[in-house]
Amino acid sequence: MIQAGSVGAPYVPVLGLVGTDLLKRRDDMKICPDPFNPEVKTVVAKAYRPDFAIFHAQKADRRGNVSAGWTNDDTLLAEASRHVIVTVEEVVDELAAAEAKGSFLPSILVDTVVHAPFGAHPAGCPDYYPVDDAAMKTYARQAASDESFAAYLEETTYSVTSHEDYVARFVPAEWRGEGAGGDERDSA
Amino acid sequence: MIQAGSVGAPYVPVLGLVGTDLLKRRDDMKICPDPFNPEVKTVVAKAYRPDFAIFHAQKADRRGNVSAGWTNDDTLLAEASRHVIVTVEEVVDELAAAEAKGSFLPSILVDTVVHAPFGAHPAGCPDYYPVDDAAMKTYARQAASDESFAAYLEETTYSVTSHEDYVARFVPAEWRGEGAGGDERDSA
Amino acid sequence: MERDYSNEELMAVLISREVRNGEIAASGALSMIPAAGLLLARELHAPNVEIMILGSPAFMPFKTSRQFHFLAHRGELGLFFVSGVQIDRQGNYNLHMVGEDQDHPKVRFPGGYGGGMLYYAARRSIIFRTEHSRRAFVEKVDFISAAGTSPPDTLRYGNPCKVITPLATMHMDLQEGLLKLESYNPPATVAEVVENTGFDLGDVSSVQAAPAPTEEELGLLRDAVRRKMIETDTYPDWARSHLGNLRIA
Amino acid sequence: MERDYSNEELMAVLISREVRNGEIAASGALSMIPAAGLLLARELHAPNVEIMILGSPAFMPFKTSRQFHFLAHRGELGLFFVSGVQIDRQGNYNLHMVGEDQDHPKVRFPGGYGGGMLYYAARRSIIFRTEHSRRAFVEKVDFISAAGTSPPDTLRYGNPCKVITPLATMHMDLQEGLLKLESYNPPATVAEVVENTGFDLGDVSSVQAAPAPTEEELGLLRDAVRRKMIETDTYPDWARSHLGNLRIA
Repeated sequence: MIQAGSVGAPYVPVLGLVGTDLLKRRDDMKICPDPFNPEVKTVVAKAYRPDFAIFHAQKADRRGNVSAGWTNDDTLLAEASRHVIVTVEEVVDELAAAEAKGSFLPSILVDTVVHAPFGAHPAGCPDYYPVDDAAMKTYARQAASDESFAAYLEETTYSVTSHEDYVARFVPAEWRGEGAGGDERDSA
Repeated sequence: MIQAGSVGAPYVPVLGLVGTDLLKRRDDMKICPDPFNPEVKTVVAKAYRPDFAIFHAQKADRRGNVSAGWTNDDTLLAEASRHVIVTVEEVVDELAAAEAKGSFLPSILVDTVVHAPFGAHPAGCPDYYPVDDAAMKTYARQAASDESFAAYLEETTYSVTSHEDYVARFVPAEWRGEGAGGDERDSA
Repeated sequence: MERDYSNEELMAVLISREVRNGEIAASGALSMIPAAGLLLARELHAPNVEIMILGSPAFMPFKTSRQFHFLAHRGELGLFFVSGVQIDRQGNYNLHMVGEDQDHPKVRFPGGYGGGMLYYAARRSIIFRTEHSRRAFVEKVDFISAAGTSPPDTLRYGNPCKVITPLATMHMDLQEGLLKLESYNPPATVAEVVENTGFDLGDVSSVQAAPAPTEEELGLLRDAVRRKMIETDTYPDWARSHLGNLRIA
Repeated sequence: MERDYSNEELMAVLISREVRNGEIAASGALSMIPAAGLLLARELHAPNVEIMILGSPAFMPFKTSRQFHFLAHRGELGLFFVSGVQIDRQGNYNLHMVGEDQDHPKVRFPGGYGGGMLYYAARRSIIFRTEHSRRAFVEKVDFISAAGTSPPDTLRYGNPCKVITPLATMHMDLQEGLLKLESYNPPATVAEVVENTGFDLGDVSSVQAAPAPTEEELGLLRDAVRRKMIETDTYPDWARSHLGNLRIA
């Protein structure tokens, strides 16, 4: 469980799951008595600590601090994961905790920042661009069968030669300003 | 343990405490095997859920939202406690999460707000007034023996007839502006 | 007898009547009808209900979803709303997969742990479903995503209390751990409800019709609630298309 | 032989030599000497040490102390510093109370769980103490606030590795679970260290003097580090009064 991983607990007791088919299929969750109150039982969930977390955010600075947009819980994921790679719309010189518009990920939690404008496409990136509804519909249509999904992957992923190539081919032309096309890597 | 209480876990495994005299004196902490890995043991700490938390903060609005200053962990305490009473320097009409300068306590976590300027005295309240060093020295000196501490309590607490009386008698005159003397109660 | 309100309006009204003043009540993802029901309750008998509508920042006091998650996990959430692809007689719901073989399901659904936790954490959960059919209400769900009741030694703060559909309301009998018919919504009949439910609804001989939505309820839903949802960007398109369109001019 | 540096300067230099490039290293409340040592290490051999100085916002990447707490709890903290009213041969420290009867202590101290957790969570802990006496270094602490070692079946990420005082450096022998003399700081002698330590320091026959602070170390400590501490409001008064005042003009 990612929350246990984020706080460094080897496992945590959680409500729910008792009596579900989900629990039967998970070996990282089991029913366990409360050590202080053995007649009460809960599920305990094993900590989950991913080797890598990769996610897209709005902004990073050259020291590796990241502003990850309003109200999201990427912080939890970044805390739990041993290594964190963040793709961002924009790299600025300095980003202070106070000025970060959303959740602030200090560089101590970040391993690598990749400047990848439109990196969330076809999903949206708040304050930068909306969801690309047309591209999402294409995805949903082609994901319906293994054959059409293979074709989708070939077109949008395997045949793509670079991030610039992806942006040029798939991001709506009217969205692309002078911000597109950069591809810098900075180590935090 | 307050952290367990804040997340609603009946108990949490924690590092440390094994082999200490502290552990011998606590019945809310015990050594317990990891259910997924029984050959590894940690202390598990029972959740602590205070009936009441009472603390002082900078600002509240009329709906009961509270801005509790930079970098503090009162949120944890407010989450864990069944009822939360906050004394504040200032009551404003509206306080949005985005404009709250420090940790923002939404009114859903707050039961009662008491307008009590200088409520932190003789401690300080960042952005309002510093620690009152002279008063702190008096406290430290009088706390040294039961007799002198009883006299201290009599003077600063039992003999005080109202918050205004306390402010008038103990808060340095040069700190008191037109902000002092209010005493409103608002239910969140 | 024709209804002059939509299924969605009816369900929002029925839901609003379940809300208690002063409790913390939350609706989850894609829960337009419960959101409308909560806002209606606040206009009527529950002015001090604390409303949280997940996905609508105007009705979300917390900055992060984990703060909401933990509030529920502490047992402070009074009322939550769930739906399900399948619901069975024991109040189990299924949001994972349909098909007889769990290893080779016919259809997969997103599932999700969060809603499952809330089913055990909220003091009361209301199941809502716009489709009242033998496909939705089954004797036994193909996959238990969350269980209606738990053994007495399980830490659990609450259970499902009601099921609300366009045809009827069921209530959970916690003694027996079974859903039972509580009322029906004319012009639907008890026979029609029984016919469209895939499990035994208990003794239905004395079940009464639910009071129809009142003019006050419908008026507030179609004016104050509709406007509030649009103003606060809370499912505004749904509010425009589902609330007030059957109003008699 | 006179020292032309203070005890605090000496200890900051000795501490700086223990810091590893690239690790996350933190100093706690009222830990001026470790803070200076960390900043000195960064000027010298550890340019990429991640420094956290609790209480100094300039050196605290997190908004809340619980984020720091959890980082340590996850086992990501490489180095931490603790002190103690008493330290014993097994690396136990006491921050709670002094006196033979725990129920009626002669003196109480603040204690605290946080530092105790960190003693088990940090990969390495350094004990620092400006007073090297039989009162501070005792055979057995009156109260174990945190234990130097734990049974092998205990989840623990690290242990104390060194004790640094104005007289000497001890290291923790994890095989035996005992502190042993590693080096002494002239003009102090081994005999003097033994005389002022309340427990057996092991075989001291081949113990060497620690290399004295170099001109480079002292120069950086007194200039760059001192200035940095003042500029960043990191124990500025301490830096003014303790760093560079013995400088030969």
